[in-house]
Amino acid sequence: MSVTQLLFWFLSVLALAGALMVVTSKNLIYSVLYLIITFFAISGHYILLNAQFLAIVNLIVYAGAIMVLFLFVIMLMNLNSDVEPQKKKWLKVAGALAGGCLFLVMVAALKDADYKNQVAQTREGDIGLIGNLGMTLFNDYVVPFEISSVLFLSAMVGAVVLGKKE
Amino acid sequence: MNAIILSAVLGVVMMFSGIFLKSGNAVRIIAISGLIILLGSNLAELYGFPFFNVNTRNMLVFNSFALVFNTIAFVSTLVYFLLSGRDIMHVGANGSDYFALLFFVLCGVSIASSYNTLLMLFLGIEIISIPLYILTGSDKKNLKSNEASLKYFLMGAFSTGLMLMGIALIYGARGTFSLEGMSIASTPGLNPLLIAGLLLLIISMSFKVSAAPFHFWTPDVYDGAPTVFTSFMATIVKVAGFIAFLRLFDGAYGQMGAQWQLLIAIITAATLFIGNITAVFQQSVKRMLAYSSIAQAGFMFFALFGFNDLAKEGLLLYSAAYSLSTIGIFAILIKMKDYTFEGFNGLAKHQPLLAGTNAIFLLSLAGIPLTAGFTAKFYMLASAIKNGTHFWLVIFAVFCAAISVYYYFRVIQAMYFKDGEEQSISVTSGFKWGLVFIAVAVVVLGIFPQWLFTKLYF
Amino acid sequence: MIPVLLIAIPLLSGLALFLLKQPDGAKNTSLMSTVVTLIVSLIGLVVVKSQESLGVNIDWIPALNSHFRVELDGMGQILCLLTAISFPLIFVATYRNQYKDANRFYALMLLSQAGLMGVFLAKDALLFYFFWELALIPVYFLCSIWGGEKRIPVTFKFFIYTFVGSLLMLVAIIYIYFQANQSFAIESFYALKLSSRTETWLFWLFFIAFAIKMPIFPFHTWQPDTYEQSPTAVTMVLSALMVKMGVFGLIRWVVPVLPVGTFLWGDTVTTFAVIGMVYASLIAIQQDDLKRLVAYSSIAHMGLMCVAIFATTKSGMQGVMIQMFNHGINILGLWIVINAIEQKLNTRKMSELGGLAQKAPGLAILLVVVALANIALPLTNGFVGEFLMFNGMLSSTATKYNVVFTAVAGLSIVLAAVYTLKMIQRVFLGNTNALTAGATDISVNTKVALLVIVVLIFMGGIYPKPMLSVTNDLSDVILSRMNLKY
Amino acid sequence: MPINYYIFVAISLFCIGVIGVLTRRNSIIIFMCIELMLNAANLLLVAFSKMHHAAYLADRTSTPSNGTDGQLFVFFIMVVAAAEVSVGLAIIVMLYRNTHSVDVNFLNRLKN
Amino acid sequence: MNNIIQLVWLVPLFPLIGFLINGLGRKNLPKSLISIVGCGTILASFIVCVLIFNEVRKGNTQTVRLFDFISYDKINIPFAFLVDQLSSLFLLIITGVGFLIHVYSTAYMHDEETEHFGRYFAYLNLFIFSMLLLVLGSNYLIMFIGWEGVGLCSYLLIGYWFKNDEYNNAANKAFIMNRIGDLAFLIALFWIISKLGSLTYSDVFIKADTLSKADLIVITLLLFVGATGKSAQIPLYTWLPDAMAGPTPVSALIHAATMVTAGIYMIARSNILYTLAPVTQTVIAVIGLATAILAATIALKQNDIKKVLAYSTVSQLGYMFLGLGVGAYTGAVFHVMTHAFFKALLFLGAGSVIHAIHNVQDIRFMGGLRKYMPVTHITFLLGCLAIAGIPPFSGFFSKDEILMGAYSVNPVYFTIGVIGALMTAFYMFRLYATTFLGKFRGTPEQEHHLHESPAAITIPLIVLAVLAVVGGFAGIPALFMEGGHSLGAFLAPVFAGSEKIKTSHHLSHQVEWILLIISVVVALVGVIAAYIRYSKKPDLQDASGLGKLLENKWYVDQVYDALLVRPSQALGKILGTIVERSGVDWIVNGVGRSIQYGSRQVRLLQSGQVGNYILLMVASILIFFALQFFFKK
Repeated sequence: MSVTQLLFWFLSVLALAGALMVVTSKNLIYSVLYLIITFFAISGHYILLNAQFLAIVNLIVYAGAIMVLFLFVIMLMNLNSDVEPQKKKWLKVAGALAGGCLFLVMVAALKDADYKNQVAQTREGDIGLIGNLGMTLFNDYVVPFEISSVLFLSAMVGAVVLGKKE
Repeated sequence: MNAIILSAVLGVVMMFSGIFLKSGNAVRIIAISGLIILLGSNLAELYGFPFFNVNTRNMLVFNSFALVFNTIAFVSTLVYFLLSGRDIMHVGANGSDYFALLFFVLCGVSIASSYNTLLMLFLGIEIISIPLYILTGSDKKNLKSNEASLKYFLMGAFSTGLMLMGIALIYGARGTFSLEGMSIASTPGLNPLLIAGLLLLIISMSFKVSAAPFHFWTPDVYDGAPTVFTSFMATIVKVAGFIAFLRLFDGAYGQMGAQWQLLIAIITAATLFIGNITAVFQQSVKRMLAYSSIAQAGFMFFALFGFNDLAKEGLLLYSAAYSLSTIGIFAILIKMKDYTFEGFNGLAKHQPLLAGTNAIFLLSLAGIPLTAGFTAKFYMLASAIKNGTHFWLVIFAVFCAAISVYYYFRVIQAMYFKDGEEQSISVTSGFKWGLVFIAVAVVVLGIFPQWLFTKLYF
Repeated sequence: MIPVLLIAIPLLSGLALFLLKQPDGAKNTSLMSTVVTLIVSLIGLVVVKSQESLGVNIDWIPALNSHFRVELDGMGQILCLLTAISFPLIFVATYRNQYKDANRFYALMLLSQAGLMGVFLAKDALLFYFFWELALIPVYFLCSIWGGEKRIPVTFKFFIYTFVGSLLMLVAIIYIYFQANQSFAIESFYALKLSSRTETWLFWLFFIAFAIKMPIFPFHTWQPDTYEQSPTAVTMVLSALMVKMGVFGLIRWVVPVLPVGTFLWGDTVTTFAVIGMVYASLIAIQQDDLKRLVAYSSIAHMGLMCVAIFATTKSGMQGVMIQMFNHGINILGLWIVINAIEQKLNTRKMSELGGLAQKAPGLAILLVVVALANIALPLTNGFVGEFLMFNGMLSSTATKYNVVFTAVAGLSIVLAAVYTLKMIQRVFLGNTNALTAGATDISVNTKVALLVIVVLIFMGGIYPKPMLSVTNDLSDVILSRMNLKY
Repeated sequence: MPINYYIFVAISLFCIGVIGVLTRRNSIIIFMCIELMLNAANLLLVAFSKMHHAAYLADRTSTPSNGTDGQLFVFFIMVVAAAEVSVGLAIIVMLYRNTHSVDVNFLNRLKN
Repeated sequence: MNNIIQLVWLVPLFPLIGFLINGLGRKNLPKSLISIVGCGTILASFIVCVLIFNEVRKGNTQTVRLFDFISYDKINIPFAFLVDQLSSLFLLIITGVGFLIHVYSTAYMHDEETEHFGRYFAYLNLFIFSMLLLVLGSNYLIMFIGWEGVGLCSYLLIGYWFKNDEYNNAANKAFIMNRIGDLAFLIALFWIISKLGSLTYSDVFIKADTLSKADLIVITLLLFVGATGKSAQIPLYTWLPDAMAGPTPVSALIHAATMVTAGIYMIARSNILYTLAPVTQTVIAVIGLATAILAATIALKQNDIKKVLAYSTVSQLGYMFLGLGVGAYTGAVFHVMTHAFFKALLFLGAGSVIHAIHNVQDIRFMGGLRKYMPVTHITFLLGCLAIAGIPPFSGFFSKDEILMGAYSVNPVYFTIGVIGALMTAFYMFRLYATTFLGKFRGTPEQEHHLHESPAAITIPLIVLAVLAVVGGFAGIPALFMEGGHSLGAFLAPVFAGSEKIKTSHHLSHQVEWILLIISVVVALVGVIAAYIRYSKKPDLQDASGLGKLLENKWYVDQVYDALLVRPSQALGKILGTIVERSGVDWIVNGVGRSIQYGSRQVRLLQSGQVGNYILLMVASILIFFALQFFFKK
């Protein structure tokens, strides 16, 4: 087992375990923290795939900004861990069952994809480097890039509209 | 491109107008004039005068279909502004911001009508959705509005997740996001990645157009949102969703239509069934209209089911017919004190013009001949029949259309055949003229539907 | 040009009346308008002979290859004439009736006239469908606004019922449209050759629409309630004209378009129609409300027309065409009488009436004539139609059971006599009671309307030749399609 | 690494997210689970991007792009996610102000 | 006037004009004018008829075509009149007897209000018009027009006193029973059209032998059913006694002399068809005979003067059908003629009596009228003798001819016929004796008012009495005088076709003599028995046993009521309330209800909880995945 494989397995287990903990943990703060762990693991995957730019952005945007925002809101609301009322048992079971079935169905559907033998390049390939991505982004993808500004504008206006005290 | 850029710019303008202008009327007038400019520029592009020359790297394609649809959407919005502009200002303190958000939505609509890659589809849908989450919750003190907003947001985000998973799988199968690249003709053989991806994409798009069984958000959100914004959401936005859906089919599903036909047929039938049958029991006209919008979505789904030239023309006609009528009904509904059916009692006696135009709109939604609603439904049925498979669906749709008469006519019955107390409804003459204009448009499109398509074939 | 005028005059005057603020002049204006329409239709029937003036064909929706095509042919002539005659008669006979918002009332009446004219004139399937609905909507409003106590649910049922039917018809029309190379023209419909399976289900889609309209047992239950609840003027339109739309539709759009379906399912349909005739007649005997009685009698009569159509014989076909006119006239007469009674005495219950012949002998005599025409006594118009239809039934080669059908349908002739005589007896004969003792004879306008009807009854009964010659060619055309296939 | 592994991991993450959405009532946690679903898609996209890149390097005509677009798409997803989070949290905060609850089932006025 | 026959349209035209004048002017014209118009038009017709009859006697028969009535495809049914021996004979009877009865009516109906007086004459004229159409028509359709027309007039006249609901019921019954027959008649016409393509007599009769046996039997039987309705035969006879609700002259004209004989006319007219269908002939003979006997038995026990005459009419009509059934067409027509004379006479006499004692019709309250009403008494007696078949009165000749014919086919017919004749003589003289002999049994006040009727009543009585006495000499059998049967000779061309086909064996003179004597003796026995039994002491007590059965007309009305009327009414009620309301309509409304119910259930899916919504969505996704991946081949 090579280092790459080792890392892959480690990061995968870490991400999945973190994700599971997000779902199962009772405490809201713990959930956030587990989610951050998951994001770190995913960033690790990105690095493994030699997508450094995305790895960094993932850390900054997700683990940094977004999760901090979450924490911030949670703190602001001063939510206690045991405030959350539990769903009815059968609904939980049904939910888990449905999710599990979805997993099984998707795996069953995709298991005989003819890309079986394809390999995702790890530790090499320079497309994930910042220079490369930057060139493409500001050449070919400049229109979507600009348009995404509209998205931010509307999000900003929206946050103001909703947040402003009247 | 004119429409996308201008609407974004106008959104920004509206944002600032709220700072510099204190009078709500002035803001409204700016919004209306801005929209007229937007409409004009879009028409200019339709007639071959694009103002901006941007190389979109084939991510956006502005064909006449998209531009005609944009025109329909903008005209509908213009009518909407004219009729309900004041009411938009009355929702909360941030009148100008609402207008800004509406313009951003229009930007998203223009993207959704002309995208050529899944990336632009995704961006367009999100640009439409995010302002709508906010508009739904804009009546901040109203718990219903809050609830609607949260529900919309959570489910919308969930469906975004589905869509992204779908796009990722499609990308895995095809290595590109562009619609041409997805077309099955370029590489033979279907692989499960692609099918799973397309399936997830269909599901998330069905969610956006509130097709059953992914419609659950619709009644609650439409009911809870401030009525003016419900009007906008239920019409222009929903129709834009269908246009986007149709483009997706055009690019990605076209060559393998048969593969999806059964699925689409099931969704169509379910949508028609749920929408129509649940609307029957509603007590509130607003909620009834929410279900009716699901039912109408069922009919619009025929465009995807039929998927031929008739379907495309028909969808345009349907968008115009449905949007105009629904905007009209909502504009009148906003003026009512009581949203239940009883609230409409005796309206014909006290406000004959409102009742008359409302009746025309309802007849149009019910698909009675001489109104645009009929020609639209005609095109839909025709495209499905031309398609030639799953004939049961057509018969089923016909019965559902008959059910729809039940709840639409309940309003007409209340207005015309029942007596009610006089309500103090104050409407300006401009409002009345607006209604008359829509009514005339609905009738004219009902008799001469081809006027809408002349631009498609130039 | 004539057909366009026939549609445009009522349409435009109807719309104009809507815009009228005062309801004062509405009555006279609409009467004028219908008289002009009548004159135009008479000109079309008698004076104009050139085909150009009797037909108009212009593009309507080019994208769908649909044309605004209206033509006066034999059956169209007859039914347009009926429509043109009926409306002035209705307006004259109900001249004394007072309606709130009279201008709207008359406007809607005129719009329904325009719709009916269109139905009878259209030679383009899509246009036909348009007018089909256009005729329905005003009537729905008329019944629901000016109707009786239970008007809203009753007329709503009527509306939805007919709407379901017409949507099914629309599906069939669209299907045939694609089969006929994307053409709505009646000739391309007639030129079609379809498999018998296809024709079967198309036949039922069409037939249900028309059966609901006529109505044929067991699709008839909307009718008595609707007739009962509608204002009588509207009931007149409904029963004299609108039910004819169903018969008309069968003859024009089903029998020649789907000859194989017609042939295959003729027996089934006829069985239902024949059952319905006896069934409706038996129920009619038990009715106390005059409107319901006439409603059931109408069901029986329409059943006979349906049977005669599916006999697909020359005699039956011509009989139906003539009988459409005659039945319209006769039932109009019955309604005018009922309206006169209701206006005078405020009741339609036979049990509350009696002895009117002493107080209103004029009305009694006119009613007797109309009633006798309704039960097809010779020398009245009803006889000619029924004679031809029964003759067609018995000589039909389309069915093996022609004798059985004729015999059972014949029962309804006897039963018709039973309920008609019962009506005459309960209303006009016997002694007066407290209510009828104060009655007076009918007013001049009612008398004039009834006299016109009586004259038409005898004209049609004694000298039917003009009508027969008008319908001759068309029935040949329709039947020639039947012969093509088997 | 074989692409199957990535597909498996991404689907697992995705489904865990779905399960979270289905089993929890706290709107913030539901929202976080949705983020989990987005990240699953991101991971998959990056993996596919590298897969296509590998194929591109092996044979430049076999695939329409060199894989850059996949990674850029991830970038845009993050952009959208950030915007969505800001709006979403604003909604949740607004709700909390009015009801002092973040329970999705707390508000149940809109039904039937 | 080179050809009077071409003017035959005048014959029905006059009564029609009379109808229009009297009908429209009934409120404004004085009674005298109404009477003049009413009688005058008929007289005018009669005169034309006499002229035409003269022409026809010269052997001149013609078809007069007026206009096309119904023509479609290749079938043409013109409105045309056929003037031949048979129709001209009937024309004479109708207008002649009709005229007398009109005259009679002017006096009989004099107490009516002017308006109703006018109405009466209008109806009567309309009847004559219809009856003339019936006999004049050159095809079955015109005959049918008259056929239904006389039914209508009969209905109108039975219900003439429309304030009385019992009379109205009688009128309805008459019309509806006639309609049943008419329906059969009509179907027969359709059958003829579909087989022969024409309804014109000449065409039909020429092509008659091309018809198959079955077709012939069906057509003739259906026509005969039509005849049973109009001519009151089993099973459709019960309306006729009830029809006595009408004014007595009406009974005389319509329900004795003319309308009820339409069936005989029709069958005589279509004699070729019947001769070709011996099965039908047997049926007719049996039914005719049965009716004759049944009605005669009922007549034995009736106490209403008009009812007795009505049943006697039914019985006599039965004899006529017997004659038709055995092929004695001339005899049947002969009997029609004589019957028209004596039965009209009897009815008018009865009317005179009723008129005199102010609308009492029960013979138990009469008696001894001989003293008060000599003319009526004598004429009535002559009528009774005629109907009883006492030679040399007219009834003897005609009835005898029928019985001879019956014997020649089947002696059983004869035997039963003679028994019927016995009963006829008996009940007629029972009637005569109770009415005119003995003592008056009514109230003294009535007795005080008793008087002979005015001239307008007695003159028609006298004329008819003369005819009833001498009418029979038109058909003296060959037994008495070779070539004495001038009527037979006159009608011979009409029945020539049948005579050729018929294989009848002539009776020898001895047999004829014996039969003749038998029937005369039997009639005399009946007369004498009745005289002895009733001249002194009429039976006033209620009948019992068989008598009660007869008095109640064998309970036939009740049986019909229980078997047909009530079930159909009950069926109508069930259909109207149960099947219609809770059956068909319930299903229709049920669709609506189930949609509403579905709406109430389906909307519960919309639980308002995001978790449930997403769960449902995920479940749908699962289903779609399964559908797309695993359930497709």
